[in-house]
Amino acid sequence: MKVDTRGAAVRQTWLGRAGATRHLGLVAALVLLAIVGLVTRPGNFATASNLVSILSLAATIGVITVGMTFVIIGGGIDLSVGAIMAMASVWATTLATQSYGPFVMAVCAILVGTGAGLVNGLLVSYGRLVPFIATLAMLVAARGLAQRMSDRKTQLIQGGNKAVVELSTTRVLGIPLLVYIFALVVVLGWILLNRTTFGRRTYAVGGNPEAARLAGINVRRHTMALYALSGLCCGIAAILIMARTTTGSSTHGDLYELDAIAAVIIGGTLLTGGRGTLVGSILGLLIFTLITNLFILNGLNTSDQLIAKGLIIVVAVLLQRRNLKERAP
Amino acid sequence: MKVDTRGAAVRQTWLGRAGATRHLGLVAALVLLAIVGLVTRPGNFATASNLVSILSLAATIGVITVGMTFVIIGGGIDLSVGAIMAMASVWATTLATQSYGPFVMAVCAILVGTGAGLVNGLLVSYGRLVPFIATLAMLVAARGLAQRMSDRKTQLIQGGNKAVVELSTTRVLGIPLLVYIFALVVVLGWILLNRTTFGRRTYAVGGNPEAARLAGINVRRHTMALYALSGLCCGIAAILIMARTTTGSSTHGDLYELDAIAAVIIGGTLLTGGRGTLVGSILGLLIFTLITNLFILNGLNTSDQLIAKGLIIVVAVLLQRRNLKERAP
Amino acid sequence: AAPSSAAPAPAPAAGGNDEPGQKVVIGFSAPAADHGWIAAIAKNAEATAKQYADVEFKPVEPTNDINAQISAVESLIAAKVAALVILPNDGQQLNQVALQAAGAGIPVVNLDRVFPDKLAYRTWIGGDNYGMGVAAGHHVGKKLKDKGIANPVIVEIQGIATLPLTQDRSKGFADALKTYGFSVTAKQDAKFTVETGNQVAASLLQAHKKIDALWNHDDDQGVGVLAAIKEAGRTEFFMVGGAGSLNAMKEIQSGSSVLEATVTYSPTMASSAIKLARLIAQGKGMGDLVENQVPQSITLASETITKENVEKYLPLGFES
Amino acid sequence: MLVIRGVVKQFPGVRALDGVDLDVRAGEVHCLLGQNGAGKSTLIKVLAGVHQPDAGTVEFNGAKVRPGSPIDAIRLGIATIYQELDLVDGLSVADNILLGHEKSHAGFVNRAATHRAAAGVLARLGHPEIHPSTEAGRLSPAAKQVVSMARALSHDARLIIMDEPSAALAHDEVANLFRIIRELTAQGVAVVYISHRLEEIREIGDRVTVLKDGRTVAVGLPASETPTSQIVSLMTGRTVEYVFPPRGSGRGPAVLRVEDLSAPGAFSGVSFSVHAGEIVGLAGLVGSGRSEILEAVYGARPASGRVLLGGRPVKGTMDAVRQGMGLAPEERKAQALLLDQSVTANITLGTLPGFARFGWLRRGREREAAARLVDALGIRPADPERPVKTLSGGNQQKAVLARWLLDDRKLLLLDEPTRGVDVGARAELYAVVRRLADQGIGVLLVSSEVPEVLGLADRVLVLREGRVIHEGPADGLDEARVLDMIMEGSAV
Ligand SMILES: Nc1ncnc2c1ncn2[C@@H]1O[C@H](COP(=O)(O)OP(=O)(O)OP(=O)(O)O)[C@@H](O)[C@H]1O
Ligand SMILES: Nc1ncnc2c1ncn2[C@@H]1O[C@H](COP(=O)(O)OP(=O)(O)OP(=O)(O)O)[C@@H](O)[C@H]1O
Ligand SMILES: [Mg+2]
Ligand SMILES: [Mg+2]
Repeated sequence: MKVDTRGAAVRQTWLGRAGATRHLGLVAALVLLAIVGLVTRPGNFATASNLVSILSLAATIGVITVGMTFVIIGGGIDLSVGAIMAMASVWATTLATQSYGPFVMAVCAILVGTGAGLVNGLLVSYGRLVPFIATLAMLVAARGLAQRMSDRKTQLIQGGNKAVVELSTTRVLGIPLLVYIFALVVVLGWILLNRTTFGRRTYAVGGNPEAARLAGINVRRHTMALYALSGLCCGIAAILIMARTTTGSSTHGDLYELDAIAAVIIGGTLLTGGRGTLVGSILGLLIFTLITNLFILNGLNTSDQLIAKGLIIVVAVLLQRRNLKERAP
Repeated sequence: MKVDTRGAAVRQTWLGRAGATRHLGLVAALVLLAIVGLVTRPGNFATASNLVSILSLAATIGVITVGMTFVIIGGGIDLSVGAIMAMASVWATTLATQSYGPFVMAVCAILVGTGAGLVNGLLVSYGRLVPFIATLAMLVAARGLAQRMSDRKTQLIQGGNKAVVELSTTRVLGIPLLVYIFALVVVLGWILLNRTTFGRRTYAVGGNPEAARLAGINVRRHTMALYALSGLCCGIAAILIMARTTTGSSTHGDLYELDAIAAVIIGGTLLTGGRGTLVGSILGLLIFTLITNLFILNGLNTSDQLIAKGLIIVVAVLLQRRNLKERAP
Repeated sequence: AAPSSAAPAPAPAAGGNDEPGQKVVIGFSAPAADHGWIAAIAKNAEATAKQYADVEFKPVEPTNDINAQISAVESLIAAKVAALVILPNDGQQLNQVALQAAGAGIPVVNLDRVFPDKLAYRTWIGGDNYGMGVAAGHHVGKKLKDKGIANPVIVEIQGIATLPLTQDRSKGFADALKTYGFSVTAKQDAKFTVETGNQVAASLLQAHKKIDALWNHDDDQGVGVLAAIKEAGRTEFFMVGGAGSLNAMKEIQSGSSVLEATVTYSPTMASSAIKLARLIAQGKGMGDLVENQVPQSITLASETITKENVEKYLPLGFES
Repeated sequence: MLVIRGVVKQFPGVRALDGVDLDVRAGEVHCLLGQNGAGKSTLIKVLAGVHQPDAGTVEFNGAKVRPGSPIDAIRLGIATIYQELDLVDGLSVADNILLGHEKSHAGFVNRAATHRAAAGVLARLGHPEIHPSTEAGRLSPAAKQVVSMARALSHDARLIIMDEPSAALAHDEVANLFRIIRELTAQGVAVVYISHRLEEIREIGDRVTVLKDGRTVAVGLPASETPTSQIVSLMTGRTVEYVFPPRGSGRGPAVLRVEDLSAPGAFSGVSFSVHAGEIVGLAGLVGSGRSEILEAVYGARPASGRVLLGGRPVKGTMDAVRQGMGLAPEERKAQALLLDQSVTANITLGTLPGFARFGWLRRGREREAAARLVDALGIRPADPERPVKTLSGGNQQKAVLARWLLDDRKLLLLDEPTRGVDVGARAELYAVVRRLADQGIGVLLVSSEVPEVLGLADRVLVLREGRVIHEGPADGLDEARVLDMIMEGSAV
């Protein structure tokens, strides 16, 4: 039968797309940027230390992007990520917490992050607030709390707790530990999204909450779990930023929400939920990081950087669009 | 027939809601805030000059909120509003532009705003970029351009062009001209949204673009017009901010996008488009402005302000939610 | 354009320090120039560097994100520059990467916001935030005392509240006022921009129907503060500014403004920092001093500009 | 007036139209028949300017046309009622009807005229009770269908295309629709009518064109003279119409007991039970509360009274699913499908835990099970990895049903399960449902097609205004009797 053979043909293209070609546009953009780097700064760009530096820079916000990907695929949005990270970093570096040593500090950051995420989740799923508003409120309140707790001062990690800082300074195979943590979070996130019922349900809840509900999924509890997961990622990110800056501060993570959301969306995830990939988000994030790195290497002035960044974003997405041939909004 | 009676019953509730009770939650929140103001600062809050001051503060971002309401109801989002306003204010206050006098300055601001909005619209509807990304790119690029054009300096409005500043200082019936401009924009926006085919089609394009297309609406052209309209509002806002601060600067309008979007959403407009009211957005905006005013009147410090603001947002929306009894996401 | 006024051409210094020496690369990292003062810092640094044929100036992306600034400095370390001039977003948070530079044998000139760890920098040069507050406090206190006002309403508009420099300025202001038996009635923080200054001032003026004195930490946001004051038609008080922008000086000069003084925090320090970095990299000392090496720390004095002495300062004013 | 020759439309991987011919004369009702996925909707979308054909010609009123967009088609005088309800939920009924050709002056909407025009068309459709200012999103599916029709009628069209307009309508509504169609054709308007209900074709159609796998296999057969068996065999290659499987032998213990279930405004005092191995049908008018009862039983809608599954009370939807219920809801797009996801992901959504160990998906088993059902229900194209939104309407419906056929459910709730499903596939579906019942599952069936209820169910509950007015074995009932009961006392 006709349909049969053609069906098979479609399936292959489609499968193929899911694999390699799906992110072709993003990969192409990355490659282009890398070529620009090689041409403009041949001696600096392709060095191991620069690549490590790019990954270290990407790690903190990368971990946050993983959580954000889940929330957005699940049909929500989380504006509070940067603020939650700041609050977790402050809480974990108060004198009181520091007195218990580095392990408790890390646990503290994770608990604070997850707790704040849980509050977001409660507000969204049981308080029935629009995610934008609930997490905006959290953004504002968490920054305020972080400022209060730290008395607006930057809190240094003390000598006895250098173990935290060593995540950034200790290298294995030349790569700082925090890059490994980032990679681990990405891998675990990928498995959770693509290989478990939790991931499958995330797509369902984001794509059609009513259908998910009628299929017996506890949409509210799942939504809550998604925000808690995002909060957990913020807690982990707080540990990484503490390691990198040796401090906890209420100013950490300013505007991370915008960067993380942008990375997720450039990666092809729809803001309306139900669709998207983690790999795309990470590629999107790397594009942003690479842009920043190239600017640093080339010492462009800020104004030109901004203009160039705007153009690059448009071109990167057009490249991707061309590849996916999606429909207009 | 049965359908008859039920249909009618539904209709009445709906009509009633559309009229008075629809914004009851927001109005209640406003009244509550006003009471707080009266109780805590009886001598300062309810003075004519304070009320005028609140309206003047709300005017700039209010004009932007009008445009944002259209874009969001139309199913989009515009992150570039603050940056476009900044760019328009800078362009209108360059020495070259200023040499042509206040009228040309105003026209320049409006043209620059509309032009940038048009570019957004082109990127979204013909370039088929996700609105979030297209306008994010515009945000970044417009700030960069504004910085370049102004050489990062604050550009003062010169003596000969004080007519611009007089929008802020000249008062009719005790109210500065710029408040009248704000009111005019709101009224025109309301008429456009509720009494014209353009408004009807905005709801259609946002609510169900496919249905709109099938009904013979040129969805792309309409989408483009929405972003241009938002840009136009940014241009008008640029004139107001120039009047208020006597300057054009690349730092104007920082984070306006977040405030405007938050006001629109608190006002009951869905981020997914197709539903919402302009009155709600304006009420949402006034709530934010009132909160800030109360904080400063009472001399709260920023950290406490932030915490309180987060709580107030949640409470205001819960009040409204209780009233609307909408479905969970 | 600015540097011609802000950074005077090097006068032939004693000891011939301006004579061309060994060629050095000086790296420079500062926060994003979204503010007149910071913009002046970046420009002064660049302009001064250009005046020396033996200096290659290597600025990196200014950013307000700590994480990115760390990366930026790392890239300069990797490029093995001869000296680094760093104005950190936050001294504490960049301390570690500065230590890394020191570890790599690169001398760091710490500009303005200080690293807590002395090992992290070779020389610190910066303004005196506490002293700035003190200067403003004395000006306000003395004037009100002279007028014989008993319980004056003193209002303070700060910059970004989370910056240590803001907290230092406020403390200096309060301490100086205390010596006159006065205290600050109300304070609010703006964000160093014209617009935020305008917004905060508009509401503060509503909160206080009668004000005696107002100190605004920053002349950039001061433009907005002045606009709000004019719009409200308030003239019953006097205002003191901060930093010393050209605008503010012109206002003071006019004599018709509520702004009657400003306390300096001059971005010329960036020019000096580049000069210091060059000297350190070339192993020279400061010609006027006896020592063979550049000193470990230099604190600029905060001066008070009033109508009387404004002529002298005008050439140093920066365009905000 | 409309002549189509050799139209071809290629989608990525599927040739939806592969050389279609069609002649429509002024004033006739031309029926388009074909199995699910035959290409009917695609053909009318080509006519309506939604899709551009890859090859072939379209002649309208003697002139070659090539509608590049819906606007062009509307301007030519072609109006369309689409298969998927496409209303804007946030707009009022009147605004929906006049969307794109608003009654306006210089851009300002004339609200009174809009209201009048909308009320006029609705009255003409026999639904004056749908108020023009009601928000469209709040209407029942049936009322939405009426509004869609009203929109098509509001254009002064020469040709009106109706893609399964009766799928969401009940018996009396269909009669109403036919009255309108006759009025239109009397004025010389041509109607292209698509339906899977052959008796409707026979009643309203003048000529019939049959599509199979994207080709026309018969053009312009006279509707009244062509034997049903011939039409069916043209479509499917077989000769069946409604073939209801033989009823089961015994019924087991009660699986579901519903006691005094009431929801204000929807239904009240509903009590009944469903036994293992039994199919219970709910008959009633649109709006008689059948869907609401199903949802209440499923725990998806608040109601007072008791619902017991196997003797245990059901607490909410999650509990219902856990205890072994499954609901195939009425609106597949809004309530059932994840349009962007694959057929497999859609099919396994309800029974996901069965394909997982400690939350870890066993994708091999999942794919295998889905492939089995795609095969069993004849979902085409037979590709489980295809996104569901690229399937035809009827095939999407089969995917919805497949969701609950994967494991051993105790009770299936089927709300209009055959909506948009073609004749051949219906027979397969009936067989599947009966086979499940024979395995000891209880089935509660809602259908607006009375013959379907009578033919498939063992026992029938007749509902009127939210109350059960008759309960008894299906054997003792005929269609006329049921219609009598459900209409009795109503305004019709
Ligand atoms: N947008 C699309 N992308 C890919 N394939 C499509 C698309 N739309 C339809 N198809 C395919 O085209 C074929 C014809 O579909 P069409 O909707 O025309 O069928 P139909 O005859 O209307 O069936 P039904 O009776 O089920 O509504 C089907 O195989 C379908 O999967
Ligand atoms: N959310 C709602 N708001 C207002 N009215 C509603 C709502 N949902 C349903 N109705 C009304 O309740 C009545 C019952 O609708 P319902 O669709 O459940 O009936 P039904 O017997 O299942 O008929 P159908 O065959 O159309 O499914 C309809 O008249 C509809 O207008
Ligand atoms: Mg179809
Ligand atoms: Mg129903």
